[in-house]
Amino acid sequence: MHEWALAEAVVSTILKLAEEEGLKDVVGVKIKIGELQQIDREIFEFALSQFQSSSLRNAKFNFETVKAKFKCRVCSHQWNFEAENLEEDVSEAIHFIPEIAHSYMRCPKCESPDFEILAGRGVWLESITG
Amino acid sequence: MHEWALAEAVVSTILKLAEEEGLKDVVGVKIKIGELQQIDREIFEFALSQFQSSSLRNAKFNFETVKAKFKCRVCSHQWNFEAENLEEDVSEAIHFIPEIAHSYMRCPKCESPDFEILAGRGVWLESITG
Amino acid sequence: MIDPRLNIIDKRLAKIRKIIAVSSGKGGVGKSLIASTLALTLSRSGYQVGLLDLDFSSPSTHIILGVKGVYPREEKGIIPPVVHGLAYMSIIYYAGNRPSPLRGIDISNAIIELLAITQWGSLDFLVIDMPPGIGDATLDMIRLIKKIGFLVITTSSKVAFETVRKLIELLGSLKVPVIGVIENMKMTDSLFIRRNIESLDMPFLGGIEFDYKLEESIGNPNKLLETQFGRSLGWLASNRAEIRS
Amino acid sequence: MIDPRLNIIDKRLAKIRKIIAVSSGKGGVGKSLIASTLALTLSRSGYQVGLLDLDFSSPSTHIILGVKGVYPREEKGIIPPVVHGLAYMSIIYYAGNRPSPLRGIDISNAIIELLAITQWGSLDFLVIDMPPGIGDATLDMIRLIKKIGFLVITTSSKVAFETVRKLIELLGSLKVPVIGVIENMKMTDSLFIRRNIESLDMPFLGGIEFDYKLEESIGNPNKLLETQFGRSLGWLASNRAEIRS
Ligand SMILES: Nc1ncnc2c1ncn2[C@@H]1O[C@H](COP(=O)(O)OP(=O)(O)O)[C@@H](O)[C@H]1O
Ligand SMILES: Nc1ncnc2c1ncn2[C@@H]1O[C@H](COP(=O)(O)OP(=O)(O)O)[C@@H](O)[C@H]1O
Ligand SMILES: [Mg+2]
Ligand SMILES: [Mg+2]
Ligand SMILES: [Mg+2]
Ligand SMILES: [Mg+2]
Ligand code: NI
Ligand code: NI
Ligand SMILES: [Zn+2]
Ligand SMILES: [Zn+2]
Repeated sequence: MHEWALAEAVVSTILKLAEEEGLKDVVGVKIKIGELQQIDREIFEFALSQFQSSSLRNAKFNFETVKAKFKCRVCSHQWNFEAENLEEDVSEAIHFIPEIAHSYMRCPKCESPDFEILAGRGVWLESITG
Repeated sequence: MHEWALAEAVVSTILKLAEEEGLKDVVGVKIKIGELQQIDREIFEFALSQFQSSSLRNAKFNFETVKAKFKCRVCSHQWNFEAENLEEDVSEAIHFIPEIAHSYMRCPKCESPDFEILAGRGVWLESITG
Repeated sequence: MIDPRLNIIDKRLAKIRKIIAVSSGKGGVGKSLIASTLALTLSRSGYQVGLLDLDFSSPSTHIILGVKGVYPREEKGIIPPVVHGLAYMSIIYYAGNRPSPLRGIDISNAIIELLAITQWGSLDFLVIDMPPGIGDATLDMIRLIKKIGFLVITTSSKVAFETVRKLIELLGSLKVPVIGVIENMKMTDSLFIRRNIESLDMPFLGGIEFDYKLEESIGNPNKLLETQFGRSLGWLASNRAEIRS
Repeated sequence: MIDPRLNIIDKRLAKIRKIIAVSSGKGGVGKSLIASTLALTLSRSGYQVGLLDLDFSSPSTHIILGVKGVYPREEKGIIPPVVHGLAYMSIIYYAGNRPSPLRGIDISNAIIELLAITQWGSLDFLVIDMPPGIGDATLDMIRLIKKIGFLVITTSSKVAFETVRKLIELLGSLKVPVIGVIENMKMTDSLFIRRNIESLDMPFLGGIEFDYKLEESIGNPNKLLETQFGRSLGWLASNRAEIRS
């Protein structure tokens, strides 16, 4: 349910952007959701709908999930995120703070925890149209 | 003259890459030089020529200077580097360690030293051809 | 692509009257002890107080407070559990007692995430235990929390003071409020630090003596408040208007 | 785009017999004092010694050694000046006494630059004074210097030990050599640290007592070596094979 807090951040950002761009009515919103954080899409969409505002009345939300990818800074190996391999409490910790991955995951090739999260982190507002 | 140390790094990298790619004879080398570091091009090219190796006999070097650009993390303002505005010893310090810019430069809009060096840092090997 | 988290931080902190970053150019000067004990002392005086441990690389306040077996509640964000009267937030809820090998970029991202999702509610004070130095965490506090004030800790040593001087110089030049400077672990009556701080036009709040019995009280808040250290800090919190106002 | 600097670091360090990173999970445990004094002590025993201050946010070794008025020579790279017998390198040559508000990415870049352009020549020992914690500098040392060994410093405090335990656990799991652990600023005969280190299967090298006179010797290498602290460290350097071998 902390999806609610993220949804509130998204709505604030849309409203701020709409004002900056002089849009009275937002009709389209593109959002990217990083896989790493394992956002519950249903709760997230419901939360978004709860922060109604007149300028968002007609907005259609488009969601894209971005696969999580890692790159090792030691051996350059790249790999994908596999949620199934994680214990539930680890998965939950990463759900709240994705960087916690560094405490639990290692490069599958050289065992280093010194890796970059290349993609799939966080929630992003890609664009709005009016 | 610390250009020599950087040239040596470039040549080592070319030779390593040539070996990895199975190139016996390197004919073209593309190098990007960040403006921020104010590399003395003449010394740098001379130094490169001093690290001769049989596989580099016929190599033609192509240099491109990349303008230095900064972006403030506080107010998002972007600006370019202007070497003329710096005292000589500051300029020299940045010549050795570009990050030292954070001790001497501020965002021209909000005065913050918390800025990103977007471009124009360091020396990069872009590609080699054989 | 816009990071929406940055737009909600102000709102998450809106109902906090005063935010105190306990900071220093240097490690080991007593930031964590002072942040924890200051939070406890303010709470015992009847204020609503939160404590946020931002030293992700070497979190310490959970050891000082003896925090065990609590976890934030998830409800429209995360709600810090109440520990010894404090709304208490730390990375240890998520990292446990494992090492957190985080680079600056990760620290910055984790800080932003925590600030964006933590629901502190109404507080009189939020005390933040900062990591040492002028790195990502310090730059992010300056950048993201407009109403922050820095409580700067030094020891009596020249080595510590030199790093603190740099921090103060930076904060001053950016017009970030410095609540004041505390000289911790004093062993002599030397006025070296006090004079230097005053010559920088910064408020010197006072000294706290080296307390040989402090270590025995670590993990036990009641004992901590009863130590000479706890009483000195309590005195400063009651008598130095800069801290409360 | 390839960063050529990464390919020359091994060569720049090729003629150094032993590289010692003086490190800790925590600040203020005496890393800088120990790194400086260890370098001096080894140098006085006839070894060729370099000292590299990698705590860019709060460099301290120049204050401890009283370094003034020297600057590297530029010759096919940069050649560290010799200070009290040590090949000495620090960011202060470039930042002066100004604050260095560097994020992790900048620290990492600056470290790589220094390693790529510094010509140390032949040395028996390169002692590196590390910043606290497990951040960019520590991760870069592990990543970039294959032959590094960590000399880990803790105090007797539970708070310090907990952070040191995490550092040791990380180094152990990565098979990075730990030269040993020193317990600094001892005030009692407690065996708490020693037992814990030994139970982690790490070499405990010994304790150094809290020295009330140490502060007076800061800035003066000869005096520093004559203090009780200097003599204890000298004894460890002579008698603990792990340090020299
Ligand atoms: N006034 C004091 N007297 C005695 N010991 C102290 C005092 N203040 C702090 N300490 C001790 O100093 C060490 C460093 O304190 P800590 O709060 O962890 O510093 P920091 O957070 O700045 O790294 C701890 O072992 C702590 O118990
Ligand atoms: N054995 C000791 N006895 C007394 N004071 C010490 C001792 N070791 C270090 N100190 C003091 O402790 C403080 C922190 O030391 P420093 O070397 O700067 O730590 P670090 O580099 O780990 O942050 C300094 O003021 C130093 O003089
Ligand atoms: Mg990462
Ligand atoms: Mg930068
Ligand atoms: Mg601390
Ligand atoms: Mg130090
Ligand atoms: Ni959730
Ligand atoms: Ni040069
Ligand atoms: Zn790897
Ligand atoms: Zn700006």
